[in-house]
Amino acid sequence: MTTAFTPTPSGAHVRAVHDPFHGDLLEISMGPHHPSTHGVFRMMVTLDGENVVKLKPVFGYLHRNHEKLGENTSYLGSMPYTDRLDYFCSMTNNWAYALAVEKLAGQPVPERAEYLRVILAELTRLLNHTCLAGFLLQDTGASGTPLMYAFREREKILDLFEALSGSRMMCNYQRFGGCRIDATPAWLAAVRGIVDGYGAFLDEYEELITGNEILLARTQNVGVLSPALAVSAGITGPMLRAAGVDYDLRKVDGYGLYPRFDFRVPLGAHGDTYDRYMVRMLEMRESIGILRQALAAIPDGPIMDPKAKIRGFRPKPGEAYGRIEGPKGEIGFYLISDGTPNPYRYRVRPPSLINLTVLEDLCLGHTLADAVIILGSIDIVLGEVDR
Amino acid sequence: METPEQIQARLAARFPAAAVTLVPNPAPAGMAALLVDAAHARQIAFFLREDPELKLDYCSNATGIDWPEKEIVETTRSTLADPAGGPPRTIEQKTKRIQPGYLEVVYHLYSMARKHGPVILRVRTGNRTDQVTLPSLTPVWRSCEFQEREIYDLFGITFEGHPDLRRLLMWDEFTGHPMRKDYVEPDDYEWEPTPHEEVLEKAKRHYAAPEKEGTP
Amino acid sequence: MSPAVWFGEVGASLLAMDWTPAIASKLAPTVFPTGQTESAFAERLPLLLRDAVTGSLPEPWRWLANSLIAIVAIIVIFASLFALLTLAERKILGRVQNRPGPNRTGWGGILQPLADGIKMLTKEDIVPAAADRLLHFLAPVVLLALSIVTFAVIPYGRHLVPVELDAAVLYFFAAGAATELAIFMAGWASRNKYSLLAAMRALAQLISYELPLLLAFVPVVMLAGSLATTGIVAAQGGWLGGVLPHWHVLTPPGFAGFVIFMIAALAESNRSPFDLPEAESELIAGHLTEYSGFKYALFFMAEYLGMCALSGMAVTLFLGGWHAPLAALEFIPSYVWFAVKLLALLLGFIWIRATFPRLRIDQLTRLAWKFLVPLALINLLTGGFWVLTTHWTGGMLVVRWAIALVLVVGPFLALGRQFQARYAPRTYRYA
Amino acid sequence: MLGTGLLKGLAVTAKNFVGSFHDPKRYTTVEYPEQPTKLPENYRNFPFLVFDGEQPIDGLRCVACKICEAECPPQCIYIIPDRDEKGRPTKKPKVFDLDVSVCMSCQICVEVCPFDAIKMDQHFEIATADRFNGLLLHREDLAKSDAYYHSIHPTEAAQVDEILAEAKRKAEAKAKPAAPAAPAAVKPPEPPAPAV
Repeated sequence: MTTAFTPTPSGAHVRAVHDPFHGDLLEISMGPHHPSTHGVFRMMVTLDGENVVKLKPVFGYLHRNHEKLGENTSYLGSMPYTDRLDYFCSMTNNWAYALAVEKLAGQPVPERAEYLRVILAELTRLLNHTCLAGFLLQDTGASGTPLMYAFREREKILDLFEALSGSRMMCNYQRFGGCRIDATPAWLAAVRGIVDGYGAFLDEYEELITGNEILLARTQNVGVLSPALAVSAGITGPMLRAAGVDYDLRKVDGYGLYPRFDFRVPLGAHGDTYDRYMVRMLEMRESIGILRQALAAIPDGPIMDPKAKIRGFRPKPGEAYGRIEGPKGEIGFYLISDGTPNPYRYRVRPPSLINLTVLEDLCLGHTLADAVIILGSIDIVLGEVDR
Repeated sequence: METPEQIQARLAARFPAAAVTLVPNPAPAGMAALLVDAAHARQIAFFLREDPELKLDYCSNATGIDWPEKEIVETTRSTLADPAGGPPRTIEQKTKRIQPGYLEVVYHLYSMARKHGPVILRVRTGNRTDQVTLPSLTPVWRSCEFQEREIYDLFGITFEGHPDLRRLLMWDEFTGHPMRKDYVEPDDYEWEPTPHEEVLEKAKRHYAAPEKEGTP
Repeated sequence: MSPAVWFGEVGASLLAMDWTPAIASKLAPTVFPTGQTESAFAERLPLLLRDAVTGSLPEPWRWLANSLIAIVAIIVIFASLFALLTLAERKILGRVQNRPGPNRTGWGGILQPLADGIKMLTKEDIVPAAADRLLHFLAPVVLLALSIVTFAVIPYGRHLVPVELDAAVLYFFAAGAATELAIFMAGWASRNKYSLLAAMRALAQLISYELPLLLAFVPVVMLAGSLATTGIVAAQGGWLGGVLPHWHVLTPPGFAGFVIFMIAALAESNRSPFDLPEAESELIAGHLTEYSGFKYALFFMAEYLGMCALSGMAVTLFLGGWHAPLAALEFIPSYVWFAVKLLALLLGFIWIRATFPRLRIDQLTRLAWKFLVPLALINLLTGGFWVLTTHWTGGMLVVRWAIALVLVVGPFLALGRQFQARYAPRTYRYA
Repeated sequence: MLGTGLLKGLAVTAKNFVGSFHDPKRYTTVEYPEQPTKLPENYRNFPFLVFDGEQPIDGLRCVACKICEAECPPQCIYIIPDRDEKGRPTKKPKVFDLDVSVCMSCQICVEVCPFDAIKMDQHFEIATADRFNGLLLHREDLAKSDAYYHSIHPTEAAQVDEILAEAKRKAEAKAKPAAPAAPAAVKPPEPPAPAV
């Protein structure tokens, strides 16, 4: 028989709680209202001095049974709920869901809508990675400065989303077979302006922090994720690529129009926190390239398939699993239709939750302060983890 | 990548004792799933992971599905020749059949090494009440760890061999499995009645009624 | 060391000092040296004001009144500086982060410290049920008291030193080091696990950084030949050609000492990037987690006062104290120069806080023991060399500077290379 | 050399500090109540009901078909159709309540409405001290004129007008050969094409 992965290696590190020589272990509950757990996330941490010997995540403080809601809502009605999964990336959540439904119903999408989707997804990636860089630095203790710079840029992208879809974060923009509102030339020009200025922002940001010796010391060789564990644990997104595994759904699945664009996939070599941070920074630069190509090539045309139905949408019985490369990892939707207006089963594959599988493995042997930045580098949003 | 039929044939040859059937998927882009029996599920999973052709090293998605028992009304028509020599009569006979319910776990498997997929693996429980134990595939794919905990939590499927099978999203004292189709929401999720009027009213309705009827 | 024992020792040492003559002699109405510029009136103003108040008192009581006035003046001036500093810090942080900072209270936010103060005073004072009530109460009081006593020995201007001790520098660092013990008290007494971790971090930090802090100023003492702050300032008087002041920071060992001193001072005052006891993103607020209301305000005040005191000492030791940078600028009163230098250093503290992430506790101690302490020890050698070669002139002066610079920069580069071998920016490959 | 990264970072923050005084690109704060920003035309928050003419209630385009009530994902709309004294539906809502504390501004009601009767508002300063009744908007609160609609969504409103005019023309053309007095036979026009 082949080897099974050892489940959670915490047992090996834990010595007797009452050790006469070393003293007691300290068990602390980080969260659910700890400043750096990124929401209502809780970790039961056992510390030996400052070293983590055991760490058990506790979920569910934000649980609202999203999947049950999806089963009791029409296909269209679930779309605004997907915004609220990972509220940084509503556009990619929308796309993943729309993709799954389109797969289920065999619904084609017009070319302009596909272009718009790519543009919005890449803007979302910029938005998410920028915020993550800010949050990660905040977790390492920078007094808000990188975070504020990140939010300054994020605000510009959110304004774009607002101008297009009407809402900054809860965009609810994609539809089965296209998009809801067409982009005006003025909007596309605004996107071009933001994209052109983004490189300069990244340069400044990297100058501020990437070469900073304190950051190097804090993040390098901290939370090393081995490629084998990453693959087995289903880690996806930048975290997987930081571990050196080349798996980007934009290349592998080639969904949407991604095969048309020329971009590279940055890979880390160490799989530590610094790699996770840097891979995201490099991905942003690739995203800028994709955005430039998409903005140059976007054609005119309809944005909605004329046969697509808004009201009374009932796909034939069957099932489909649609997944895309979200900024946090592979976001997938698994839908089973029984021919009624509501899906029979509506499942979200949450990248944040599954990326947390290895949290304990990464944190063991590091200090409490490292646990905080490792959590920060995993990039979770509790709306998606708890659903 | 091999088609599900080819995989099924290979599995049947490799594990003669295992029951591997194909579950068709009528959706336009759908592909058939492999339904394997619980007893061999882990062996087959290991095989799929290690097989050099498939190398399905990545379990993207694991989820439960609840299929409650269904009453299926089948109509059979039989034509009877009239012994009196008249026109033959058609008799419609309706038979009610109870299709037993079961819980199902679906795994979407991909290969990161070979960049193909998916292969959809399904495992079913015996029923929805007492035979709800399935082998855990966490030893095969670590990504199932939280997902199987979630299934255990929301569907009530017990995974044998799971390293840390606790509720994931609901709190430990919670009873019931919310994602089951027949789950009835309690009046109030909090244990103590809150001062919120609506909740109190609901609670009153709920707790006073049995007394009136004299049932406990 | 338990707080009680420690108090005993410090108290004993303070009692053992011969106070009265020092104060009586040094604070008596002063005779100014002749040859003052025409601004002598402004220069003399603080002392004249003091004498106007205390002059009518009988001679035996005058020293007491003088000290009381000095105490009140220090508390008033530095408490208002604290208030302004909190506002300035928030404003500067805001501007660095491209936002306006507090601007709703008063004119452009000038009343924000007042509003904060009122809020702090009116908040409920919560003591955890399991806390040690006495220590929980004592910690902020002790911290603030210790922060204030350090101000006693700083020369704020010409003849403006509240207490002129012969071992003023030692007194300063003894009192300053004790503040960490107050933080330990706070963390221990709160009976909160986060606070306890903060307390442990505070102690680790104290032990690590006291050493480089003390070693850093030894070259200065060697150069000045005095442990008294007034003596050190006096040694920095004068200019080379009226332009180049004789400040210690402008000598190689003094510069190295200054940098080490400032790094250690950042750690001593628990400021970013060494704000580990208070690490917000890790320990919520560390030792402050269980404090609210007025006690919290006291902690806050003590932190800023500690920062001011350390900056004041840095000015005294390295930046020439109250001496003007150019001979031509001497007409500006000495205490103004001191204030300008002090504020510049405080701005540096804020600037650093606005930029850097935090270190980890093991890296913090490693930085102290493996980097700052060796550098400070080598700097002792440099200081010795510099003192021994004061008589070198002409071409030998170049040799003197070259050797000193090598002694300063060489070890820094060597140790830095060690760091860079471990941590360096990386290049990435693409799939 | 060790420390260059730190110095570079200090330079960047200094640049931003100075830049925030003169460079509007760096200083991005908008002080909201004093400096209102212009909302984009597509901005949406909560729905309102469009009425034609002068009478808010009589002129409502809403015919109480309850499609939006059914499609609303969080179920925040509650409609009772009005009936005349004989019990026939008058094609007007008697009750049209919208709970904005439940509404999630998804705009699905607007998309599914075949009559262009419900649209998204841009008025967002609706904080109230009464969290139950103050956030439950009734028919009277929701009714807003077509002119107001034109003022907040000019492009979209112009398109809607075209569609409505087209539908009216078709209906008239259809009604002429048939019985002239059959307004009930007006077929609902197709859902409007998504606005720009």
